[in-house]
Amino acid sequence: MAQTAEVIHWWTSGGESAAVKVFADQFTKAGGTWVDTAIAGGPNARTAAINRTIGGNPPTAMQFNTGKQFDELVEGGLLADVDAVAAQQNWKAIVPPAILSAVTRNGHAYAVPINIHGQNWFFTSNAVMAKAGATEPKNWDELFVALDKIKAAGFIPLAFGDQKGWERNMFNTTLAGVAGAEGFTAFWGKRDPAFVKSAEFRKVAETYRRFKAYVDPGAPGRNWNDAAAMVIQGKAGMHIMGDWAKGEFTAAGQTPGKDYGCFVLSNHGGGYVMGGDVFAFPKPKNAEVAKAQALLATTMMAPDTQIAFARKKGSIPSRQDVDSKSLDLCAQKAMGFVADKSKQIPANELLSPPAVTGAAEDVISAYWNDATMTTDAFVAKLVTALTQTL
Amino acid sequence: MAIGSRLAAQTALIPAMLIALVVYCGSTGWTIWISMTSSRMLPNNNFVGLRQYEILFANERWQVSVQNLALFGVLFITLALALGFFLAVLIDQRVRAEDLLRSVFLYPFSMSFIVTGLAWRWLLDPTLGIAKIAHDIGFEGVQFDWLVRQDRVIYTLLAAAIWHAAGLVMAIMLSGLRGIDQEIWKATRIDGIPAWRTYIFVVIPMLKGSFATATILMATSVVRLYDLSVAMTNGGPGIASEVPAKFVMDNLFERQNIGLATAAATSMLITVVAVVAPLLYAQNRAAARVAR
Amino acid sequence: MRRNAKWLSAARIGLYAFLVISAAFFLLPLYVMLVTSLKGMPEIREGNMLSLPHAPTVAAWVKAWSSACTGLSCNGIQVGFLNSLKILFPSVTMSIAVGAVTGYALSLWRPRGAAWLFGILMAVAFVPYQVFLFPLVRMFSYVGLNSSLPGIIVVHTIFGLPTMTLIFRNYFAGIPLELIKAARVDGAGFWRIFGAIMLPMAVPIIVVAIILQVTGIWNDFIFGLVFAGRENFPMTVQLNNIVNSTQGEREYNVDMAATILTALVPLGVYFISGRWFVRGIAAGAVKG
Amino acid sequence: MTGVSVSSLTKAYGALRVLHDIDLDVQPGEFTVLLGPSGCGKSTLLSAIAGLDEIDGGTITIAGEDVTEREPSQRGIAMVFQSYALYPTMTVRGNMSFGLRVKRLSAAEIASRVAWAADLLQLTALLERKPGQLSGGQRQRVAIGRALVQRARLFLFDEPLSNLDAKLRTEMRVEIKKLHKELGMTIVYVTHDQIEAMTLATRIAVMRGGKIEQYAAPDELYERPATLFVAGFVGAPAMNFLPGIVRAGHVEIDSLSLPLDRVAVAGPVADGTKVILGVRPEHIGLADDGAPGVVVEAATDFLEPMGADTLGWFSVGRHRISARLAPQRARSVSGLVRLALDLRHASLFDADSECRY
Repeated sequence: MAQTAEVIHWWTSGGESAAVKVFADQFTKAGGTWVDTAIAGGPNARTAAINRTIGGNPPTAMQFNTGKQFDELVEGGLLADVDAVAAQQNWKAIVPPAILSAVTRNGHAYAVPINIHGQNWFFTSNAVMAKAGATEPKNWDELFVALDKIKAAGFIPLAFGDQKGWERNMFNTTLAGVAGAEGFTAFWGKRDPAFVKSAEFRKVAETYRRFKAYVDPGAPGRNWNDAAAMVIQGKAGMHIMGDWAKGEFTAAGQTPGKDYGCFVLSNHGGGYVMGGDVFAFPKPKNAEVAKAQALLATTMMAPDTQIAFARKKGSIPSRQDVDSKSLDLCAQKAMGFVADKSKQIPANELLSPPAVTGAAEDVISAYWNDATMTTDAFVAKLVTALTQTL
Repeated sequence: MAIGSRLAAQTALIPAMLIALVVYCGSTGWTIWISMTSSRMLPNNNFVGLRQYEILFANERWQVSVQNLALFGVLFITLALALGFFLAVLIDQRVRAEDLLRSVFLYPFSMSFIVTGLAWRWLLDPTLGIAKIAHDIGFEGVQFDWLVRQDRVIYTLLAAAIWHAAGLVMAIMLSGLRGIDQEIWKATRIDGIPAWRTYIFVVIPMLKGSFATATILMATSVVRLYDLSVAMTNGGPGIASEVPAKFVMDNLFERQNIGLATAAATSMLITVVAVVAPLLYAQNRAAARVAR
Repeated sequence: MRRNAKWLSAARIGLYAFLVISAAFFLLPLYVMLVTSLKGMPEIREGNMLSLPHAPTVAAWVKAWSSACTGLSCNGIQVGFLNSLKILFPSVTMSIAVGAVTGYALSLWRPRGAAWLFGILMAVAFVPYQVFLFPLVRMFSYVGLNSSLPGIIVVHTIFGLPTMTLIFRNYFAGIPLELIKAARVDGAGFWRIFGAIMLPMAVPIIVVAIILQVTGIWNDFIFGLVFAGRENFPMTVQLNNIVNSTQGEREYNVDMAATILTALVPLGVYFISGRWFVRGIAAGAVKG
Repeated sequence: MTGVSVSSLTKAYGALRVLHDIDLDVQPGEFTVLLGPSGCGKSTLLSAIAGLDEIDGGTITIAGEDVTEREPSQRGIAMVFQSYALYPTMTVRGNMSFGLRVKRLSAAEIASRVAWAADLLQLTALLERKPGQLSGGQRQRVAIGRALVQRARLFLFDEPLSNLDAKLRTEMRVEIKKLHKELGMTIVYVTHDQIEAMTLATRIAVMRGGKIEQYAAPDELYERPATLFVAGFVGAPAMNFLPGIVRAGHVEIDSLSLPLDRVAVAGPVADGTKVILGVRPEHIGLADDGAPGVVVEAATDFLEPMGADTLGWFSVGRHRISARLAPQRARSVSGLVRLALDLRHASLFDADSECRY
């Protein structure tokens, strides 16, 4: 009797589907039956999965972003732990601590961290950079020099899909780059009013706003992939996005290093903002389901699955003990960041619950879009947003 | 009244009563309770009094949402009524291809905004849409960037919303116009009253019921306004086109903050009841007077 | 209305000009969707959304219908089409049936609690559905209705109730009370009067109800997602999967084709029955 | 053949009492008309008899059976409504047979009853039409047909003719009267039209403010109205009322003094009683032409020719009275005239109780 696993996830696009197919195929090979429930849009998929779990009809496994999205499911006793698999595969040794702790509550692992996404990548069009006479910047001052050159050459300096989530991502990129890991965790993790009021943070805010001058008027509401396409087509010079954007470049037949560049920019060395995806397992109703869950977890974390998945998805494996030679140039860079604890920063999903992230996001968005909002006002509103959520 | 039929009438109401009491009232009660707890993703019973409401009303996005809804609601209902009525009047002038025109005006109502939002966003996009076409055919000076301007974006939602609803208003008005006694027209012609005056001073008062229906239908869609904002602007730029229902939805699901979400929902509910209840009461009084 | 011939011609031209411009405004989004769906992706990237396709192709339509991927299954939105139909027919029937009976009972009989019930229904008509979503999930789990076809049918009935009751109540309120009295003297009871006399008279408003419910239920996404269960996901869930992928490439021609395909049913209903809609909607109107 | 009797019937809408303790006894085969101005409770009384309105007290008996608690359809009644209340989606045949189908009569029985009624009412050619395709008079006949096929014990008519034009109304009146004569059924008929009441009824119940003021045959009602209200409501043109005071066997009306012994009163009337003297226009004539009665002086105000006769309006002191005159004679009437009031036909009412002496 094959073990059947219904998996809810939000990977519906071409590249994503190819990635999830890796899981499905490996699971089938291991003797299971994969039942696919794909629902586009993270919130949609999570809503459906959480509602079903609460409603007593849970899927076998459900996707979350690495971080705090499933905190309360754990508190509510609705999730099964995966300690057995973690122990057997010795996650402690092979998964970066930040990622491991993001799936661990009270000493138990409650989700399978299947991959790591870098969120603060800069992607550049080599052609545009060359035409503008710009080089890959080494720090944030050089960045604006490069952007100015691109602008002067008549290109759109920064391709931006101006939606709330990406505004926050650009803010996070600035925060990580300008204030470093310490500032980033002070902001999202401790939510420390003193830091938000500090001169250092004001510099972050003002730097963030500088980007506005390099964005074209069509940005608001644009989808991020259309923004990436502007770099691919040589209309724009740079794009700030997570490593999943590589999928767009690959789909357009471009190779990293040759056609486009990728770098992470921090004034504090490394500064790689790490998030990712996990699968959590609702408490099984019977032993059959429990077995399927164990098999699913084991399969997802198997070394060859990890590599194959990461290649399709554009992420890197969460296991550090796999052979990463087959990954692309950007992923190789990423593996370097992840290997060095001093170069990584946990993504804000790992540090703050969605309620806080959302409240702060509104303020960040307002600051970006409202040129009349002073930095003082921004700071004041941020303090409220970060500290006032019950 | 006959016992048997009275019993049957009472029985017939059981499903509706059940739905009203269990689902509507039950959910509402639950919502109000949760709004006074610190619930985030899952409901808890950690009572916090009116803290969520304090946070809610201090929240800039909520304030903007409410303002947007008020401005949008008033303009939307007024303009859609005006355009719908005007279209109905024009179509009522024995035009050719009446069936076709009516269908053209009505079809948007059959489409959801999730479906048409993208097309609207493209049309209004300052670098792709109407603005680009104007530039391409030589009108370089044309600036049409309302979609990306914080102070104008709400009007682009308005345009799409009117596009969606004006046909329905037209249909309601048209059927109202068709129901008007032809002798009224004869009378006004004998009195030498110009047509436009007749419409304003005679016809519109006669179509009171049609206007009321259209207004109620649109008012319900205003309060529920969600899809349009999500599909066209996702509340942006910034928080300039946020609406209350979207605030509730975002906090309910994406933000896992149901305490705040239910506080917002309760605020909306109280507002609605505060407006609807007196109207219903007045209507009931009027009905009772007519009854005998 | 017939007017004097003198000013007729100039006014007529203005009238038609306004109607034609309005029609263009109303058709514009549909036109954009249509031409985009017939273009290839390279042509779409060129960015003139109003231009006719250079080399029209229905490839996007074929893909949207039969091979676009939503997750691991690459069967297009055709699967959802059948699911949507499966949800549509019983949901429309149930919601109209309950609404009609409730409206009938409220308008022509005076059962206990009628005023309260009507007040609650009116208020609920203004409340965003989303508010009820979460508690409903919990309630449904108690009675085992989650993730099932009956579950989604009940949900559509619940949320169709206010509007359906309102229009039927208004319609039946316009029917002379003497008709009911005559039927009672004839010996007909509550249900017989409803079936033999009221329903046949209610055809215009039933058409309106059908149009409203078909549109609403067919376009529903969130209820289908939460309550229908994965075997019964309606077409809109798959449309969302195709159109709203957050990460990864987007094929706008396929998006648009899928969108139009999904909209065909309600569009068809409107184009076919628009005339009756106009006739019936007045009957459900609030009496001024 | 059957009668209906109503006793101590009361009905209220909230605090508003619309029927006060009504007693009414209709004999089998009788054509009773409930007559009164709008709002007098006559339709409510009919509804109560039909069982369409709940009552708050009292009993209703039809053919000796107490039907107070019964459904309308269990009372053995048929009813014709003011708006005809035809089922618009059914054909004429469907309308007439609906009640029979509800009662599960055999198809043959239904067909034969419908054919009989259609023949009686000349509806045979229209049986397959819908009400929308019929004229007002035809619809009225269908409504009556629908009642007839019930073979009911009691027929109730609720202002059945008020939606017809004058000519049709007269025609239908004749037809209903004919039907009653031929079929001999018991009828309770509501109208506010006193001519309809006078021509159709075997007995008329005049209602006012939820009470029956008088229940009597038309002649009796006309000649000996029991109350001031009945006197004023029945008869067109209306009865003349002259308020006065009784003194020494005379009714003193301003400067006039009319002998009381000429007036038919049941008993003695005490001196000083405030009364109202009622005289119908046809009982006032021109004394110079030899009309009988007490003579008074009057000034001619104006004349209203009505075809068969002319109504003359005169001032007597502060009061205006009307007299029915022969048209030829009326033409020469002007200025001061001498009117003869035939007090033998006059009625005397108490001014306070408004009751007849």
